[in-house]
Amino acid sequence: MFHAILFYFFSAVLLGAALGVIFSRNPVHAVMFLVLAFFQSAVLWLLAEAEFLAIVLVLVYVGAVMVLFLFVVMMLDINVERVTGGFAKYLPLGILVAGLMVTELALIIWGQGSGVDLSGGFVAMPEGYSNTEALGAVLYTEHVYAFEIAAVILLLAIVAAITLTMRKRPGLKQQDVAKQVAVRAEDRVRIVKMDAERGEGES
Amino acid sequence: MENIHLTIVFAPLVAAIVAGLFGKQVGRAGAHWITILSVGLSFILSCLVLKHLYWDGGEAQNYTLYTWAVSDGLRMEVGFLVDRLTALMMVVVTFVSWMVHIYTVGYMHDDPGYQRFFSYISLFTFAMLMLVMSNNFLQLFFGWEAVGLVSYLLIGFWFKRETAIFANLKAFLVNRVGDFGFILGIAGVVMFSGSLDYATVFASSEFIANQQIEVIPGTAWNAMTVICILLFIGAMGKSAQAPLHVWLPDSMEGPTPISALIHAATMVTAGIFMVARMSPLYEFSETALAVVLTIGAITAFFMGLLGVVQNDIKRVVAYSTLSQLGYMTVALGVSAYSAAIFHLMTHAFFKALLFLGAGSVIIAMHHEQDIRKMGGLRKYMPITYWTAVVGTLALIGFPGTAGFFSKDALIEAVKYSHWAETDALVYWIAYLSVLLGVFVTALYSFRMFFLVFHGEERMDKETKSHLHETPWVVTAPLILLAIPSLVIGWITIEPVLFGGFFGEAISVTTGHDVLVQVGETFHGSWNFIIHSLTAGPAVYLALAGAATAWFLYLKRPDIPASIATKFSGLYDLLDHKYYFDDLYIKGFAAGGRRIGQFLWSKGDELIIDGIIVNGTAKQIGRFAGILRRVQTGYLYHYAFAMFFGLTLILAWLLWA
Amino acid sequence: MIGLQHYLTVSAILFALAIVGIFINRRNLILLLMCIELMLLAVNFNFIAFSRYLGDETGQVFVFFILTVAAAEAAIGLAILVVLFRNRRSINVQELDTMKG
Amino acid sequence: MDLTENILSLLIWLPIAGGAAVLFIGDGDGVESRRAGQMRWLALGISLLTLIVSVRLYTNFDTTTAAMQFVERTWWIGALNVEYYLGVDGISAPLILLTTFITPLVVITGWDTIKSRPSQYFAAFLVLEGLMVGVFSALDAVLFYVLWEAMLVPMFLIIGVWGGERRIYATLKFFLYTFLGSVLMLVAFIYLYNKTGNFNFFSFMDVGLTLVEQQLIFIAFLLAFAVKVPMWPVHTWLPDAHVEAPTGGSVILAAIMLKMGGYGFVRLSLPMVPDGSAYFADMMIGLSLVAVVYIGFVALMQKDMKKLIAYSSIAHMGFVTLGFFLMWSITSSSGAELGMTGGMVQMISHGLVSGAMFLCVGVLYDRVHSRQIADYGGVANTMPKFAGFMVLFAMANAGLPGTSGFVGEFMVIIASFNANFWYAFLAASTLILGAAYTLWMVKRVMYGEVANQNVAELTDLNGREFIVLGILAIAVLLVGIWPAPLVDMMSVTVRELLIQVGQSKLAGL
Repeated sequence: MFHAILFYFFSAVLLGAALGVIFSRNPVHAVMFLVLAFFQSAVLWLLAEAEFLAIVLVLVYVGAVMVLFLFVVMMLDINVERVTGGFAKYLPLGILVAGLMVTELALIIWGQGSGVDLSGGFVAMPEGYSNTEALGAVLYTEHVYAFEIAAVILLLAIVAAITLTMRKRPGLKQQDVAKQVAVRAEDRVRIVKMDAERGEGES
Repeated sequence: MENIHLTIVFAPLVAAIVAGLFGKQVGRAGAHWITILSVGLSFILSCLVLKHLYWDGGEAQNYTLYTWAVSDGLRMEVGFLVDRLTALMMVVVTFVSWMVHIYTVGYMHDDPGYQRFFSYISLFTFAMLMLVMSNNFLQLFFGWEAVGLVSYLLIGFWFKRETAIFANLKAFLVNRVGDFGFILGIAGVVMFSGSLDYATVFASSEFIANQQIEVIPGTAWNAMTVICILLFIGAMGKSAQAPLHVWLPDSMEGPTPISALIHAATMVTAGIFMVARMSPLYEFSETALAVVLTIGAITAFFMGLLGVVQNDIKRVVAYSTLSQLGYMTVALGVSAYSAAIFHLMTHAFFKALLFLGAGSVIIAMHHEQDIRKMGGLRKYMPITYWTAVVGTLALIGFPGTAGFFSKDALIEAVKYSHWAETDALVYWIAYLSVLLGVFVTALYSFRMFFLVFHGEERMDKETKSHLHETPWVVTAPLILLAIPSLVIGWITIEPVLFGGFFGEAISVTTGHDVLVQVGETFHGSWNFIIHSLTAGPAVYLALAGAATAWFLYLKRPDIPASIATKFSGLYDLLDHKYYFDDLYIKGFAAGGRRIGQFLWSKGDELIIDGIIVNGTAKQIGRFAGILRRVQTGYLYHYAFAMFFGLTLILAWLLWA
Repeated sequence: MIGLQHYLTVSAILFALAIVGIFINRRNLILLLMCIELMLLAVNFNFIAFSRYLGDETGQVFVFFILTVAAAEAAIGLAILVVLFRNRRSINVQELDTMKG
Repeated sequence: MDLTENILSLLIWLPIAGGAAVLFIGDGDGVESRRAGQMRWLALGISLLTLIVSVRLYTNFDTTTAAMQFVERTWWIGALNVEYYLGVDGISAPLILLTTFITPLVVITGWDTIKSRPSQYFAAFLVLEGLMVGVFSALDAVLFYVLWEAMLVPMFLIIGVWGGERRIYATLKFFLYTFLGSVLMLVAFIYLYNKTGNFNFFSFMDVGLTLVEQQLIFIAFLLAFAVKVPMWPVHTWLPDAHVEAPTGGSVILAAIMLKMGGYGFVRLSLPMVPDGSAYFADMMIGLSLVAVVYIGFVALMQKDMKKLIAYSSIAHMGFVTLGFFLMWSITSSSGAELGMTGGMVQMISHGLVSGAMFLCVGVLYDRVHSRQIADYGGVANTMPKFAGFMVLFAMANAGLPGTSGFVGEFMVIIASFNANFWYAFLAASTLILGAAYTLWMVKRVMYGEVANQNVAELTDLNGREFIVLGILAIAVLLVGIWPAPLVDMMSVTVRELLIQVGQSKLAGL
């Protein structure tokens, strides 16, 4: 029962935070609401005994990604008023589509539409079960290849993000190592042969 | 012997390559020396070959040089067949070529393309020798086209002249029309005999003659007739028989030496040679012979007639060449192959002589070719004059000259031919044509002769003051050619026509053997002259023609003009060369271009590209143009579409 | 008893809210990115719920990967956004219609 | 490494690797830089090395067997039974030799005429060479298809990047045409795979098929190959592509890429679906003859030199397809092999002649920057050496005996006479038409008085151009004077192929 109360409470906060994300006029507020939503999710995942992912969500998402968002939002000088205009115009349509979708999903989840029984609870875990250990066991054995690829993707993201945002300012001196190494004497020094010039008055 | 053959053929080729590719290195003198020496070598060796085959009684040689390719059991080879027919042709070709080489030293003296010219004429000699020495159809076709190529190059030698490059294109294309038939004929030969080799093909000629081919579905034709007519179309192109004669007069745009060599003495006679060589095939097809005879007769008479109205000295000679080629073709048509070759040989000498004589006149006149602006040249150019006398007499067949023997024998052969019994119409067309042709020949020959060498001096003063005899390099060949033009007929008529000179090279079926009939009355050359003076009208017709020319052009020069105005219709017809050129240029050439333009703009550009290809693209474009409105470029529209789709999928999951 | 259905419902509502967010914040690129993060969160919810329901850790492994990719996506997305802002002085989506057909 | 064992792989991968190396070296600081010079020499070296390697292919080639030689076979995608399966016989070996022969010439041609991004240009040609050799030697359908399509990419870039003014239109047209055609070929491959369980060409040849299946597969193949050849009426991409392509691109396109279509017919269509081929043979002959005559007329009226030569290519390739499909019309015992061999020889010869013709136009274009016939006239006055070459190649184009152009035409005309008089009649009309359009162009471009200032300022061939044209001239004459080595290389294979095609596959059901 206590479990259920917790679940409903945190769910409510989560959805409230989500509402906050989408309706707040100030992007900074929106990010903060998003952080809240992630926290609530983490708690809900804890309730579902997925501790590892809950921690990862907080550490990685809130700790890194959300900070990044905040960073960008604060760094960019965005005209809030101009950006958030036309708020109400699309609200009915959005609510309509969302409502339709929720209805449909609810029909699937709570009805028998999908033909699969979804009403059961979660499998109880045996004593001494460690979510982290179990995840690690599959991650480093069965899915190790995908795991490596995920690492590469992250590397790629780093490289991509850096190259995208790096810019060469005109007028800034830069060093080209390849050119420095490949340089040859004749490119540097040009020996010119010419007759000696005579100054005025000389003969 | 094989090495000698190889030397004969390839010495001119080597010389041509040296003079052509290394013209700058060897210089002008180098170019003419190497070509003259090599062609001279060929000539001497050719004489040796002839001697070996005739006087020493050597066997005809037939061997393969190398295998060009083998496919499907068809051996395509390059090889030589050297029998007396070939040897005679070799001697004629190399001799005339040699003379022309020497003559060229003088004629082309100031031309910047000196080395190139020598290279070409040596190359021509090579090609012509390949043609006559071939032992198979493949090599024959090679030589056939190669001489055409060199002719193309030489007619267009002065490639800056618009008329020259028009003439060479025309010559090549008209020749190609002939070759079109020729290659089909060769294909027919291969189809029925399975071989390209002369010997094998001739051996199966009886088999071919019994085969049928359905050219038009439903009607079976005799295979031999089809093959022979197709091959003869090739000969018509090369030997300028009507209606494929149009290129030859225009080819006079080339330098005069090559007019003598290619367009009078050698290349144009390739068709005659070919038919003679193929006599074992032609003998099996009466129809083909009838076609040959008719075409030859028409050419002999009507082309001669055109010579009467021409004013360009070279064109007059060119039309006379056409007419004489017609005579040879007539001889082929009556199965008197030896007579055709005999006339070919004598004609080669005297026509080359006439052309070179004309060239000599042209040099003296500073490249003026209009005979209306000449006259009285006799006293300025004695050597040219006297050689021209010889040439003209030989051409009209004055008793005793080379032309007399060959032409008279030819006319006799027509007279006694088997066509009198088998097809009277063809017979009379041929016989009348050759007889009237004699008169016409004499008329235009002497017209030209008188207008050039006699009568009033019509050239301008400037030219007149420079008139003098041409240098020895020009006159020496004239003299050297005049000698055989006089005597060669006297010496050779007996062995060549009646003495079985050609042996097995020419085969005639018994019923066709008209020369045997002619030979029954032949008792030595002297007798032959007497015989024709008493028996035939030919000599008198020739004399009448000469007399008419004297009367019209020396005695009463006013008459021709009034005739021209009186019979203006006829004159126009002749002046426009029976409108053949107009038909070809306006009809075929322009028509072909119009077809091309139509197919291109309507077929390719409009239908295929416009409607089908780009039309499809345009339709897709139009459709996409409608669809693109959906792509607004706004992210949220796409997002909306996505979610809308998602909703639909969910709905489908739910209710389907 | 809190079970699968509850979690799925929460995630469905979360997802729908994210959709609404995309609709109404259709001018602000940053908010769009955030809404996408919300959606991914909803997806992760589903994975975890099903993983627990079926007692199979593979679902959670998937979440792990989704988090990885989402982090990468956020990093690159934000980088693009920065470049975009630098070049255009705006992140207004309505002005970004170069993809218009 | 034993060279003869892996010679085909070497011929494929050496130029591709070389292309990568050339790309890696790059242009340095521009066309004139030392680095660009090194890059050029490397490109030339690679292409020559490939040529030298391919000489071994010729010297070690066994002309007495129709079996595949120099076979290399290993798994590629095991799950789908796809193999890396290479081998050559008398049909493909001459084409490979042609490829390795033409590529160095193209490299030399582009030496200093390509001003922008030369390294990429040379790399594209080297890669293309490897891919083309691959297509000619692949014996696995997937390998064949992959290389076949990959080939489009460098050519697409060559036309699209270094082409003329309307290059985008031309390159897209080229790409779409050829791609559209070949996709259906893939469908046919997959169908055959479902029948046989692997992609081996030989199992495709052995599997029994009903007539309807064969007809459909034939049509699928036809679209792929007819576009490449190109046959009327899917030929209109060719003039555009040629006109816009840079000289080297035109040469490769005409000399080798068109041969892919002809090669496809003999390698795939005929032996895999013999009954289908027989069913459509009359149509193929009809289309070939239309190509010869119709295109001959169209070529007559072209105002653009490259377009004219492109059209003449179509007409000449008509002889190839004519020769291939004559066999069912020939009732007598001989002629079929002659036609097939003639078609093959014509492919080689056309590679040399049309390549040379395009090079000639390229020589003029580099100087005057115009391809219009009307912009020239009297070129022979200022460029005598060039005029000699041009006339020679024009004559070869018109099928003069003694040049390579004659050999194939002669064989095909003779074979077609065996089939039907009118086939031969129409085919032989090329003697007139070919001479007409080629020599008319020569007349207008080369002869006459110097037409304008541009022509007056022309300089004759430089050393590089002279070498390239000279080598091609020698090749053209050599094949024309002594085609026996070429024909011998093919004959056994062609005979075997005819036996194979003669056997109906319907019985195998």
